[in-house]
Amino acid sequence: MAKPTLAFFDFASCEGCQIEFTNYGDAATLELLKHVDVVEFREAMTETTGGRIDIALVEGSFTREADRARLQDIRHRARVVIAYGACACTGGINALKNHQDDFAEYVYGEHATMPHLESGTARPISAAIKVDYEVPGCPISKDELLLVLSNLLHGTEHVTPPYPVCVECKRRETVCRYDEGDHCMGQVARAGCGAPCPADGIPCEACRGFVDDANLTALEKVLMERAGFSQKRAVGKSRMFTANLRS
Amino acid sequence: MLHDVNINVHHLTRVEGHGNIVVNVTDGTVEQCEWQVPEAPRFFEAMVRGRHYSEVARITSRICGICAVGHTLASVKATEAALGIEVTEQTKKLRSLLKHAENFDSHVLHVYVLVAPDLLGAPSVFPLIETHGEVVARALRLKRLAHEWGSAIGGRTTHPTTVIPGGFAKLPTVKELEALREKILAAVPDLEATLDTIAALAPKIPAFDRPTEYMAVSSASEYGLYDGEAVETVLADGDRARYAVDDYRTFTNEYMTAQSTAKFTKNRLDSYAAGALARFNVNYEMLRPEAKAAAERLGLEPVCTNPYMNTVAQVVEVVHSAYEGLRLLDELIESGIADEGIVQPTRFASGASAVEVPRGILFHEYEYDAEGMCVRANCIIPTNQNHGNIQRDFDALLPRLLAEGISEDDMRLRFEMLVRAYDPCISCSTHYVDVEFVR
Amino acid sequence: MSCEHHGHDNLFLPREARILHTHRPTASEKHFTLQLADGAPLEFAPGQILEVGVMGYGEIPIGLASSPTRTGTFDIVVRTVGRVSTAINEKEVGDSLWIRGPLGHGFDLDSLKGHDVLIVAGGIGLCPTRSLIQYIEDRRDEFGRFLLFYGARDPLQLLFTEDRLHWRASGDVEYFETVDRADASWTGNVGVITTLFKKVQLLPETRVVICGPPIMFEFVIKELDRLGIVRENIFVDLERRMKCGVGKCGHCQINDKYCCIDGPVFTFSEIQELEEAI
Amino acid sequence: MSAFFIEGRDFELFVDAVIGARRVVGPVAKRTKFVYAELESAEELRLDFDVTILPPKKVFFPPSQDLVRFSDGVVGGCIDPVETVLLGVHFYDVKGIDMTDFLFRERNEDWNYLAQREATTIVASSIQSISPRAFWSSVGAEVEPQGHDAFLTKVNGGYLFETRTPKGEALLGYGSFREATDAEVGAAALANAAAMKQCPERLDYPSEAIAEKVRDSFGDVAMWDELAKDCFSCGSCNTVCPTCYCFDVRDAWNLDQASGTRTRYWDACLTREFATVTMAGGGTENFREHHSARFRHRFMRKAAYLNEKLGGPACTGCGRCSQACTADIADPVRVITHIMEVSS
Ligand SMILES: Cc1cc2nc3c(=O)[nH]c(=O)nc-3n(C[C@H](O)[C@H](O)[C@H](O)COP(=O)(O)OP(=O)(O)OC[C@H]3O[C@@H](n4cnc5c(N)ncnc54)[C@H](O)[C@@H]3O)c2cc1C
Ligand code: SF4
Ligand code: SF4
Ligand code: SF4
Repeated sequence: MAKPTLAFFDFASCEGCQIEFTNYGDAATLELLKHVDVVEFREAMTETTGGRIDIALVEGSFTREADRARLQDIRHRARVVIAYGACACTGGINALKNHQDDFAEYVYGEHATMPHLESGTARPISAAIKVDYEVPGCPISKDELLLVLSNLLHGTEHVTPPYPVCVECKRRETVCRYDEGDHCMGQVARAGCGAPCPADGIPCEACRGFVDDANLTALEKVLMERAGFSQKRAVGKSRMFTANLRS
Repeated sequence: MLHDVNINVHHLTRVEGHGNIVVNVTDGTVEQCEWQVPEAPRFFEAMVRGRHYSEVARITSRICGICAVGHTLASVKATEAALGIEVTEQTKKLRSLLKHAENFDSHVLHVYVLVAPDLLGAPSVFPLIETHGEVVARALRLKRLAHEWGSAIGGRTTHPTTVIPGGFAKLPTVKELEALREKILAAVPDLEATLDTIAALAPKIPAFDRPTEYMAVSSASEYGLYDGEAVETVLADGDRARYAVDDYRTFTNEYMTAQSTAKFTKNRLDSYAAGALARFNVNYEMLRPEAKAAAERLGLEPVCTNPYMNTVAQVVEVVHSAYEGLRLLDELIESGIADEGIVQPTRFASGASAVEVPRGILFHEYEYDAEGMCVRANCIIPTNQNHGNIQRDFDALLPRLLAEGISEDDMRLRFEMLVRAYDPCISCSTHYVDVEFVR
Repeated sequence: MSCEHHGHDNLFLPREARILHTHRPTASEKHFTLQLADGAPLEFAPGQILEVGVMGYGEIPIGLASSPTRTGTFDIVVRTVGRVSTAINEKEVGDSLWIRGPLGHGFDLDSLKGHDVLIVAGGIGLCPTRSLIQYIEDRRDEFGRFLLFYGARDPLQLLFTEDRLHWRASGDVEYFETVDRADASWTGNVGVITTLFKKVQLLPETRVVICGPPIMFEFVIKELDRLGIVRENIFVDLERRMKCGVGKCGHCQINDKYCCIDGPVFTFSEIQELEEAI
Repeated sequence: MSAFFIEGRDFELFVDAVIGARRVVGPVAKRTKFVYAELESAEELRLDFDVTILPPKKVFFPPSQDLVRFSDGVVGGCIDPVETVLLGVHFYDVKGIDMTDFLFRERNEDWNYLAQREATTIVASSIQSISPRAFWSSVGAEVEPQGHDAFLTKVNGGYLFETRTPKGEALLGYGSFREATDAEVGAAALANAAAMKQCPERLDYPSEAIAEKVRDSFGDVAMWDELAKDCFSCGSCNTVCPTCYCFDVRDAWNLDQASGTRTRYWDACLTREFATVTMAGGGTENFREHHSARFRHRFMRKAAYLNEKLGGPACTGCGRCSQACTADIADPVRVITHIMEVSS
């Protein structure tokens, strides 16, 4: 059986998720390449195929109508479309500006209305095309991406843990941020990353989005009572990577 | 000589971010010769407003996944300047060590994965697995080392976790540093082999000189990457000028023209270059002896005015970062790692910083209100600074290529290689918009 | 393998079972006839379950769908719903499945023997009860009257076509079937399963087995109450999320009962007080 | 068995000698807290710990544990115990281990747990510092700690080392122990009794009364909704608990895409999907849909369901859950006291 073909595409993003793909190390990368054929990866290769691809990995947010056609072309050509990274899955950090109305003026001043600056709301890829799988995270967990690919190779689906980051944080016995006088959003953030941030001494910023039924009311209460936030900061806190998931 | 040229490279490959090359020559008359950037704008400076100072670097790191370490360091340094935070020597050393990891990482990726295929006549690194298996395996080994190095200090390399205003959220242990030191030492043969490979390929690097102004962070004590008291520039004739970081607006001179919407920069000439070659030209004296020897071997001397040689300067910096990394590790292992806590703000005001990222100088500046919330931000990224210089190179290159009488395909490759040599990082699109040049 | 077995049974070590025969009764179900790869017989009681898995995909609880009286092989019927069931249903004759079990408590045969037995099966609930149906057929004289009610959403969802033909013709079982929604071809009873109660007279001592979707229980129990059948004589077969099947993982807990080892067959009197049961 | 004494400075030598011979796991500092970790030298050992983030059950029942490995049609188990000395376990955690010993043994013996458990020598230790949320002096007070091989108590000038089993005695050979004097034994008893008096929180109700009242409160939905209002369903309370032992099982392939493992992971009944099943046709049914139903289930298990099996609440009073719950609603003292006082 021919190896499945893999292609990388990017939209408004920092391209860090692609970079994570280069961080597997020699042995794992060479092993992985025994199982897939990378056929398009603009950042790393000149070859392209205008034709069918098995797996399209799409990074970045959908921010401009102009990108719709390119996305539709990818959808058309690919058997499986994977949105990977926070930008692609939820709009990610790009969506911070969705709560502002003067972002263009602020950066470009009087030139803000030039047509090529057109950048509406930052939206997930799924706002433009049907997405088969999402690999959240900013950046993605490269281990999780491997699991997703491995499952795809076996014709099945990786199951993203439905529980919050605290579960993984506790499993690895991290000192809770709240116990060091800090704050954290791990209680409402979707797990699957392995909780690296609290383990490195910084709060979870929910870059993978919220769990279903996230108790944001309780989060605001805990941020105020235990982390000493003002109400304004407590309410704004969960709008960093998850701005699109908030009102 | 070709009379009609029609080059249209849409979304140039093997660069970070999206750029187009458009060259049109009709009947010997140049109608268009442009380097365009259609990257989607992302508005980071607007987005950090209203965020707490502890979150700002976490947001601006997302400007660029390739120089995420640099953005984080520049951001944290600017925030510390604004908040009156003086970090400890240990913090500075660890951050330098992290900065070297990024430089090493990015340059290895650029040289092996993005540039080498051009020199080996391959469209990408993937076919090289078959034809040059050992070179690819070596590249991946060095890449893994860089990743492990950066992760040991920064938590991870894409959007590092541990770097926060005032110090480190998590410190490496001496044991981890010792292990890292072993790994870097073990990579010395791979570094030697890298020099062999590049020395063999160097003759394929196109000859093309166009003197410009070279700008880099400068330090009295080292080859300034993370640390540096000032910014210095050097011209082809060796003439130098020195500036204070806080005055960055006066020597980057972001400007807009009637026909152009991109924020350009210029200083003493109508454009300047930043990046590995600029650093090499400005800070040559501060290089490690091993790196100087590598430069000599690869035929690189200051002041080098061939922009294609930026790749060679990157290789020299890889060697420098490896040995400088070892030196820093030795010092840190010797002194031990102390849990010094996080230095707290002493005021809430504004401050600026300059840090070298693989592609050039990065300037960040912030202002905070009394609650520590960001009220104003400005970031000037290196690719923006190089943008004008790339265009001036294009302008000078086209007539020479036309005179050489090479084919359109070769001509396209030369333009592509020129852009790639700058290793532009277009995804750092804080200010980026489509660009049209005025001639 | 590098790791030792330690000389004790590993509760999680599955046994290989070869697929001898497959059949697709509906678009989403697959009926497998299996045999242990080492040739050993599988000893079990009607109503017991297996953990059935495909390595790399996982393991799921599945009821045994044949009677232990039919030796040598055993049957399961798997409905495609998610990750593991899909992987199982892609397997063909000659492939292997990995099984653990039998697990759990089956039907209390002692309590059924010598009495009239009514089985009420809805949808895929027919599979675990098929084990009991076959058992009663094979030991027919140990039981009194034997009635079987079977309901499906629509005619396309009806399982075990051959079995049903046989039951209709058989003198051993009084068989009634119904569909919630008929199609053009359907000439039989239409309506929810409780409509079948009108067709028969039942003694209050009748033993009743109910197996089907939770929603069905409530209505069937109402009918049985009306007939004066005591809850000690009503047996239900419950389904829960299940990971280990041996009373450890906690997923199948219904208040303080473990569905896997205290069940999956319970008397209704046992669980009616458990608020999480139905 | 009998009581021995070892001088403070000899104690370190003893620990180092055991480390030289076996894997030794003990409490060490991690940032501002403590964790059990494999010791490289006696210096790391922190017997003055108050409580560890995770209980010592992780030695026998790790957060993730391979159960089965497969490769090309070959399937094998992974039970692979390592001779271990678990040094420095507070008595409440010994009680926790007693409970998991029982639970992994009852009805179906799970050797994935028991094998490592049997290969481990447990040295309990006196409580030198007390966690602010502890209530071990009162909860299930009638249940004695069992499963330890020796008990170490810090007394003036050194440690009293009371052996409880031959496994515990076997450690004597690694250090310069001498028989303890009556005065030393008495001093140790005093130190241990004093710690009991300093325990900050108390749950002073008889186990049976707790079991009954908590079970009766099942139907008080309004009360449970109120108690669980701020619950995140984050499972931290489960995950840090010495007596929680639920798990999930998942398969994964190795990089070669042919071999792989079936692995169990700690699971938490407080999390949303714990009791969810997929229905035919793709819908799902959650048997404990609302977070208050899951919150209630935890207390039912701790205070009623398992209570009846274990002879006391499935709670050691370690206070880990109280500490771990960011919403601070998980504290058994507060919840059970509330039920005892308020619910009718
Ligand atoms: C006692 C018992 C007997 C059963 N008998 C049969 C049978 O004879 N035939 C049949 O087709 N099905 C039967 N089921 C249901 C079958 O186990 C589920 O359809 C199956 O677990 C779904 O797994 P999946 O991986 O395909 O679905 P997914 O939706 O991918 O499930 C993911 C995981 O969720 C859990 N899960 C989801 N749904 C269920 C469920 N209904 N029951 C238990 N765990 C679940 C499992 O742990 C599963 O691995 C029985 C279930 C139980 C408890
Ligand atoms: S640090 Fe964050 S993720 Fe970890 S347990 Fe605490 S709140 Fe949860
Ligand atoms: S319920 Fe809480 S206090 Fe009790 S044993 Fe578990 S974690 Fe400790
Ligand atoms: S009770 Fe507390 S620790 Fe437990 S799941 Fe709810 S919020 Fe998390």
